[in-house]
Amino acid sequence: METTTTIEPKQKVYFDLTTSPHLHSKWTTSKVMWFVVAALVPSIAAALTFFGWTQIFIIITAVVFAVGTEVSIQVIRKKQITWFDGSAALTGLLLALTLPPNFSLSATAIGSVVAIGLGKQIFGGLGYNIFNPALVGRAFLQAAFPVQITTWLKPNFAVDSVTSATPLAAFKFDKIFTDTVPMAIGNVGGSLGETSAIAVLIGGILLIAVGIVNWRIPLSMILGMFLFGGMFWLINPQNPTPIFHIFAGSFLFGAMFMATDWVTSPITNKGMWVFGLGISLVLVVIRIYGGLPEGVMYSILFMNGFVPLINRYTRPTIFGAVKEEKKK
Amino acid sequence: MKVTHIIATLTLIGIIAGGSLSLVNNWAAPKIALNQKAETERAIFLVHLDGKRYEEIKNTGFEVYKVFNQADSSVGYSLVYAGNGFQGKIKIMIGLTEDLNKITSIEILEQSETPGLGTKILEAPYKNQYKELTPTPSIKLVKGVEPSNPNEVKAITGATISSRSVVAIVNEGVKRLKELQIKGALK
Amino acid sequence: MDITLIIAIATMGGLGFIFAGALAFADKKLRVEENPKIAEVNDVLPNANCGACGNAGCYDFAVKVVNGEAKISGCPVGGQEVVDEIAKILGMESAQSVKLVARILCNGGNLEAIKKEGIEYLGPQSCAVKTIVAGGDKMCLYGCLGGGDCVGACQFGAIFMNENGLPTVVEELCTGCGQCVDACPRGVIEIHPEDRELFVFCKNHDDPKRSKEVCNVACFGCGICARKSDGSIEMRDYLPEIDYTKLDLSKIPIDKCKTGAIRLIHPERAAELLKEENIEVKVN
Amino acid sequence: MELFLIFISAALVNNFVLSYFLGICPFIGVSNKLSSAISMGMATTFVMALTAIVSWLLYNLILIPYHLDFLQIPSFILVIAALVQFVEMVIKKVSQPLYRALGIFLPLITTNCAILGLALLASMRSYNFMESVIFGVGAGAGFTLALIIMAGIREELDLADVPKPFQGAPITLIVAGILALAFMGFAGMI
Amino acid sequence: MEELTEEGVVKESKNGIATIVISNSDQCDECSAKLYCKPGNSSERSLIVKDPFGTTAGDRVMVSINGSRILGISFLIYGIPLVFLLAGLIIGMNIFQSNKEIFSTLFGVGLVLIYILIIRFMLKKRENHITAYPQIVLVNAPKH
Amino acid sequence: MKKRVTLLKEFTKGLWEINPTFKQILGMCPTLAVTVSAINGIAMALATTFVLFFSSLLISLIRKWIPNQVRIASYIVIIATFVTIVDLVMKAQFVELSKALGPFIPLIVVNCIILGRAEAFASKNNPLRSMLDALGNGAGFLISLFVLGSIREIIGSRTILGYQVMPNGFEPWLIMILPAGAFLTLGLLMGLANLYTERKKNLEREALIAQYKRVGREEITDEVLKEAGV
Amino acid sequence: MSSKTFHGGVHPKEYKELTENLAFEKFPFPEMVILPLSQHLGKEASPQVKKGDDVKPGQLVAKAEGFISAPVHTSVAGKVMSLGKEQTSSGFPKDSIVIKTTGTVESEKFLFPPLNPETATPDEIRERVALAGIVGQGGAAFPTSVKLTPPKDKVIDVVILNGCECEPYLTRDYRFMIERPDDLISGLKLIMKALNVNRGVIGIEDNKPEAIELLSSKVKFEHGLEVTALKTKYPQGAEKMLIKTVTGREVPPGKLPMDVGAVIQNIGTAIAIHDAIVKGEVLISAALTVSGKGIKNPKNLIVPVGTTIQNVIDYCGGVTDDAVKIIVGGPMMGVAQFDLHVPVMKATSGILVLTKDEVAENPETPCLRCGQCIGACPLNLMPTKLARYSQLNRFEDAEGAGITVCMECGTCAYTCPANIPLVQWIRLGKQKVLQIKRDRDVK
Repeated sequence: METTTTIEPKQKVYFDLTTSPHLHSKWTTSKVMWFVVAALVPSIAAALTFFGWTQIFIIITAVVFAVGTEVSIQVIRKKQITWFDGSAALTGLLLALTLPPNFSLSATAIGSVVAIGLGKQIFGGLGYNIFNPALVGRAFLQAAFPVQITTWLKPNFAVDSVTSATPLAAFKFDKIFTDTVPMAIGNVGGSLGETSAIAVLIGGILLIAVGIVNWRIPLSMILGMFLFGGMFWLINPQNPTPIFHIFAGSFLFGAMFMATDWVTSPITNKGMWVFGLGISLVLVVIRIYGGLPEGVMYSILFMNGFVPLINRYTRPTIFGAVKEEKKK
Repeated sequence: MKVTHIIATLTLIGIIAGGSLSLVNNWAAPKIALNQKAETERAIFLVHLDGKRYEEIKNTGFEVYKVFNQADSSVGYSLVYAGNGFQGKIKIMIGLTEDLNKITSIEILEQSETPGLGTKILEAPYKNQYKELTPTPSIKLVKGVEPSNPNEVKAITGATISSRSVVAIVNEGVKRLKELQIKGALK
Repeated sequence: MDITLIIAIATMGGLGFIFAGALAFADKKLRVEENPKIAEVNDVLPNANCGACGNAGCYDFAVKVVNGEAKISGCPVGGQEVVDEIAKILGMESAQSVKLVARILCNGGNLEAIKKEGIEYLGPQSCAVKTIVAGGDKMCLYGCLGGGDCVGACQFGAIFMNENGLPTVVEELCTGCGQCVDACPRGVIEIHPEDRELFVFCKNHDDPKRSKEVCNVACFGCGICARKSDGSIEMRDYLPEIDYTKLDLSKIPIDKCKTGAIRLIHPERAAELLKEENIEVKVN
Repeated sequence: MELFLIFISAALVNNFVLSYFLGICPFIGVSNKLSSAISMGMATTFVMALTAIVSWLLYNLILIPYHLDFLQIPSFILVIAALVQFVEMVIKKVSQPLYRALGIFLPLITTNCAILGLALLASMRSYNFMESVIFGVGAGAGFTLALIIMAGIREELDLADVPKPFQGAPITLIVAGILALAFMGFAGMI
Repeated sequence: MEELTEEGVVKESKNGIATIVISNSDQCDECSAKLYCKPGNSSERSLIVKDPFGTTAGDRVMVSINGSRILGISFLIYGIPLVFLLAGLIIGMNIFQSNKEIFSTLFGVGLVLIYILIIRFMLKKRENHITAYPQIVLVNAPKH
Repeated sequence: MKKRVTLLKEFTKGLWEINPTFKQILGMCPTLAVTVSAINGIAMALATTFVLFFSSLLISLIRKWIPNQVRIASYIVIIATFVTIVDLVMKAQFVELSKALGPFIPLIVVNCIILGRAEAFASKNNPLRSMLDALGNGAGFLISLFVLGSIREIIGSRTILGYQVMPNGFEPWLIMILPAGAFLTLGLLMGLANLYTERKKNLEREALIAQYKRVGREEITDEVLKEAGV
Repeated sequence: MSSKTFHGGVHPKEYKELTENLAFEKFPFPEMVILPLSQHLGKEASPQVKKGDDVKPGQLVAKAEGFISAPVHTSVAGKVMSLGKEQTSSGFPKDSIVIKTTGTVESEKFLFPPLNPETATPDEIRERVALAGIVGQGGAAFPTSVKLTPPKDKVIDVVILNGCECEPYLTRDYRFMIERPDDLISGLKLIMKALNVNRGVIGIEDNKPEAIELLSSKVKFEHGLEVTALKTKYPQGAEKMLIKTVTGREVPPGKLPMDVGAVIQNIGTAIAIHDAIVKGEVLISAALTVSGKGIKNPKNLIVPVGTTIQNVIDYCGGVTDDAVKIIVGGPMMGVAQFDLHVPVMKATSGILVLTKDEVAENPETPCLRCGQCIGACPLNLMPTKLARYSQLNRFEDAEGAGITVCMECGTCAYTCPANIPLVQWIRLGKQKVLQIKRDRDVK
């Protein structure tokens, strides 16, 4: 534009009209989502290493159907199509990583459709769902195909003593404890993503470091596990140790990727503590007294139901409001 | 006036209801009783295929029937025993031989297990394992491998708890019956 | 057998007796007199609790109607049918219910109203929000912003945005409840009885110079309509104001308005109306 | 221990609302106010405990001895209605304002299928006296729990962009379905 | 705790205390049973409320009740009696030998009644400055 | 809104317009509980219809004699009586069915449909209309229970009315016969029903709008062309 | 040097390097000025001139109306062209006086007789501040004389000079602190005298070490004066935040700083007070930062009030081709302009021309309930809830959630990864809630 020095009333302007603030932070929804997807890469790699590269088909199926469902519902509802923001792909990916290896592809597809359809879109789409969509899909599959989903595969580098049963199932039904080291590395039976605790931790710590995941939820879950798991262990040493609880099953995966889902976790800092501790308590009770060996999914879903209440009652006090009340 | 009207109306309705129900019941009660008896009988003879007649043994604390065959000689006992399953009570009719050392068969009377999963305890592959099973010292549940001993039962995949509950109930029932036998209450 | 019958009768009768006694006792203590007609009227009402009548709900309206505090034609949603029913219950002459309709009193759509030049508004497309960002993207500070808040507010789906970016009321669906009036931050929507035909389709109180600058179809405040109207139209702040009680359609030279800011809403209907009265009228 | 199991079973494992479908109507209609949910839950629990007591007495001391078990349904429902009426009267006697503030929940309870369901289930399962009382309290606790969760969720749903045809009862049912899935984790605890 | 609101019409108002007929309660919005849900078989639902405005009969008002008050009252009326009842039953079942059920029921109910009497006595004393009254917060409540 | 309607309408309105399940949202408990299979749904609906029909008829007959105060109490007793009759008859004649429906037959008493229709309709209308209304509502209930039951049975256990309809390769979704499945299916069905109603309403609305657009469009262009020159 | 802070807040990129080392330049006289009658909060001033009148710089053209108001003086010598509505940088037209410049000789400037700062009484100071038309330079433009006249029942014990300048880009206050430290301290002392307060604090963010050092050395021997280093964080310069960090007191919702015994003044205000008392000048020029990557030559300028921003931008070399946004004020709370023919006003602190990569407008997506805005809100509100409530027209709920407490600092919208225009919605909700409240009070 040529600059002029004369005053020209009603000079043509071509600028954006918005309200303050005029600056924005660098994060956007889609950046966040794709970043989480990236943080899952170690877990995917671990899954493919321990259960064979063919497991990639489960992941692909889940992601494709999740994105497909999202797009078709948005087309039907005549809403803006937002598959590229990565949230549907992330849901599909998370769902796939909670499934057992060699899970049937058709059932995976059903799970993806349910996760996006019933878990997310029916509440109005991204941001409005009450329950973690991937877990809704997983819980649906667990209820629909209970046998398939508890059929595990022996990991690739299994020594003879390792069975295909997950450490938790081995404990639940046969009272066999698995050592921590194989659980941490991932050389045990289990769902695709949960198998390697180290891979999960790498991704999780990355997310915490960049500030996508609020550290309070994983930390409170782990502390809660020490507290409640330890309590039950002290009462009866037959029960597993807190360490076993943390490394077995999908506890870490849930703590890093499932419970911390922005939409379905509390928005207040105090609430996050309540949420994390609640998950651990419910989880310990289910693992010890329940009929199922694993309960991370159920405990997170259960606490998801409480999130609105937690949010409501852990509302931060408005600046200066306390003092006013004290004065009265 | 108003008060009596109110009271009279409801009382009258109550009386009519009571009366008419009583009449319907007069018609239905025998049939219901018959149905129930047939039901019990069916279950008793299901676990003792050669049974023809049964006697209830009273004062045992649970239902025990002594079963007789065509020749009117005792073929064993049928007992009903209940316990906790995966989601609720499981009630089982257990058939035992006279010496209480062999199970003839079992029949699940009531259950509220997970449909399609826990309910496999109702199906032949699981149930038939109990035929000719030796409950001494007690029945054992095995997983993943075929049973090799006469007192072993294979668990249902994905429904370990339900399978285990049935085993526990049968074991407990047999144990109680044995105690009774020792006390001589079965005579 | 007979014993069971007698006991059964006695039990049920006894239970009934005790319970009825308790109820009767409670009734005596708790008695609240209520005009049975209220319940009847309430049944007739649409029970949408929309508040269009200006009462807290249908029951509230029923109470008021029975007590004579509200007109029996007060429910605009129910229409004539409901009015007749209420009249029957209350034993009154049925009144003519006049349907109320929302009127959008601005002509400045995308084609006519002048936009602020060269800018791009990037915020949410809602009139209410637009008003707080530099007063919206149109130059006129009084007219319709075209954000469609009224469309969203109408629970009967009676408003839609036409291609010119102006809301249009589907009269068949409109109940005159006034939700859109509340939603419009510019106040260009008004509720009028259906039979009013002449409206001023402009809200711009600016002086003539500025009015011309901001909109092609604004009322410039020339006052021709007021001068020719024998007092039923008066100018106030550069805008004509219509006194509907004095208005005589046959005497208004509507075609004199340069911008069409004051005009008939249904030219054909008005013409027909006047034809019945044997008056010739020129409709633009 | 048996009593405790009955309580857990009724409250969590076989939650009255989520797996027996009893008390669905108030569940669907519940407001988003936590305090009214708790209030209603407490009232229901109290009435449930009373119902469990009275229906047990009626069933085991009158109906069974006199072979009147066919009168179970009408007599139970009459007793429940009378009980609710009685509670209402007592509250009114205690304090008129309290009655006015809380009375609105009681008539609902009369026709709440959870109460009658409770009485019938308790007699069907031939619980003994204490067992049926605990069963009643557990059922009430489960009902309250479901109500509380739903009250919280409903507020969130009000802010959500739920597709219009699914607003109201349908989305509530779907949430209930997902909650039922979540409660399946407690299965096997009894 | 949150505030619960009800809308209604003033029936009568005296000395700062008014009786309100509830016309629209946000608690019953979605309930299918509201058709026949009226306390005490009357055909309207009414509340006694504090009236700092001095309203007159016929005014449309919005009434607000503090949620924690409601909770407190429910606890007073349902929660504590429930505990008493259960305690009575458990004690009864252990001390009585024959006809345990009837006697312990009577014992439990008796405990509750005693409690109720005490409550009543205490409330009577404070009837006039009882804090549990809902309060009118808005006259001519805006329509929804 | 109370209107004088034809007798036929009195019956047919219950099928869809005021369908107890989808429109009035009444009687959720049995709807969800018994629809594990289509046959159960049908049996439940028939039993309910029986009770609904007779209690409506009876209540309508004696509606003038019942004082207001004991209205609901009387209705409940009457309904309970009919339910007991159904229960007894079922236990005596249809043992299997009575076992399957279990505790849900007695719960018909507190099914809001019956009390709801009694209070909303039978207590205000003559016996003939009440009977038709009851039958209509019963039929509507039947339809919804059958639909729900069929869907759950087909997907949940591959069969309908006991006959296998899905191929063996189809792995049945166990969730459909669990409580969660009941909630989800009914929620979705109800949503779809609303969707249908809304579609219909929207089509009508769009037709109206189209009409307006035609008229409106001409009005605008004419004026704009003329006034643009001013 | 430990820096104090408060809960929440964000730290946007500062961009201050563009102008921080540029000394103030004086803007030559424009050809015409537009003087809105309402350049302050409160009642519009009433015009004292008519069309065609000749005026000289500093002459009163509109006098204050009522208590909360401020007079307007012309900044140039010239002829009154018109009185009428003119567009202003707030986005709405306001009644204004337009003056065509005829002479630029500064010696003709109208001046009050200078007062001795040592002997001036508090009343004299207040009166002079009122007559000089001084308004708060922080943005809200609250008439300073009102702030210096607290109600009798309020005990004020501290005056805080706001040297935070927490908005990115702006360097005006920084330049004042570097260039005129003595005048600034003199102004602060005058304020303390007017309020009869013994403690004066200058709060400066720790990203301006030179200013902290310079002022610290100046106040070292002054009794009751101190300089406090504050953590660099937006919105450190908001009144409530500043009081909290400096004194630890929290201003309750709906209350003013003076309720907790503090008065906050801007750096620019202190300088203006000094000028008014010591030199007898009236407030007719605005110091501002012209910055942003979209302007060719960023500058710190002293501009006659009423100059159009078009003139200012042209003086700075005009805008670059990739400029997309012109803002009057700071980037966090300023107003985007659609018309450059708007005047610089008394409280204008900056004109920013931003390019595409600076503003980074991203498409809006639904709220993810991540809680970032809640963590960042310095007032502990829940911005996402407030915005949603006002989106759904649930203003009663919004009121309950404390919407009226919000000061629209923009922290929430800055941090929102979903790019929801939270401030816009909250502002709407606030307006509606206040309106509802007013209606209610009327009844």
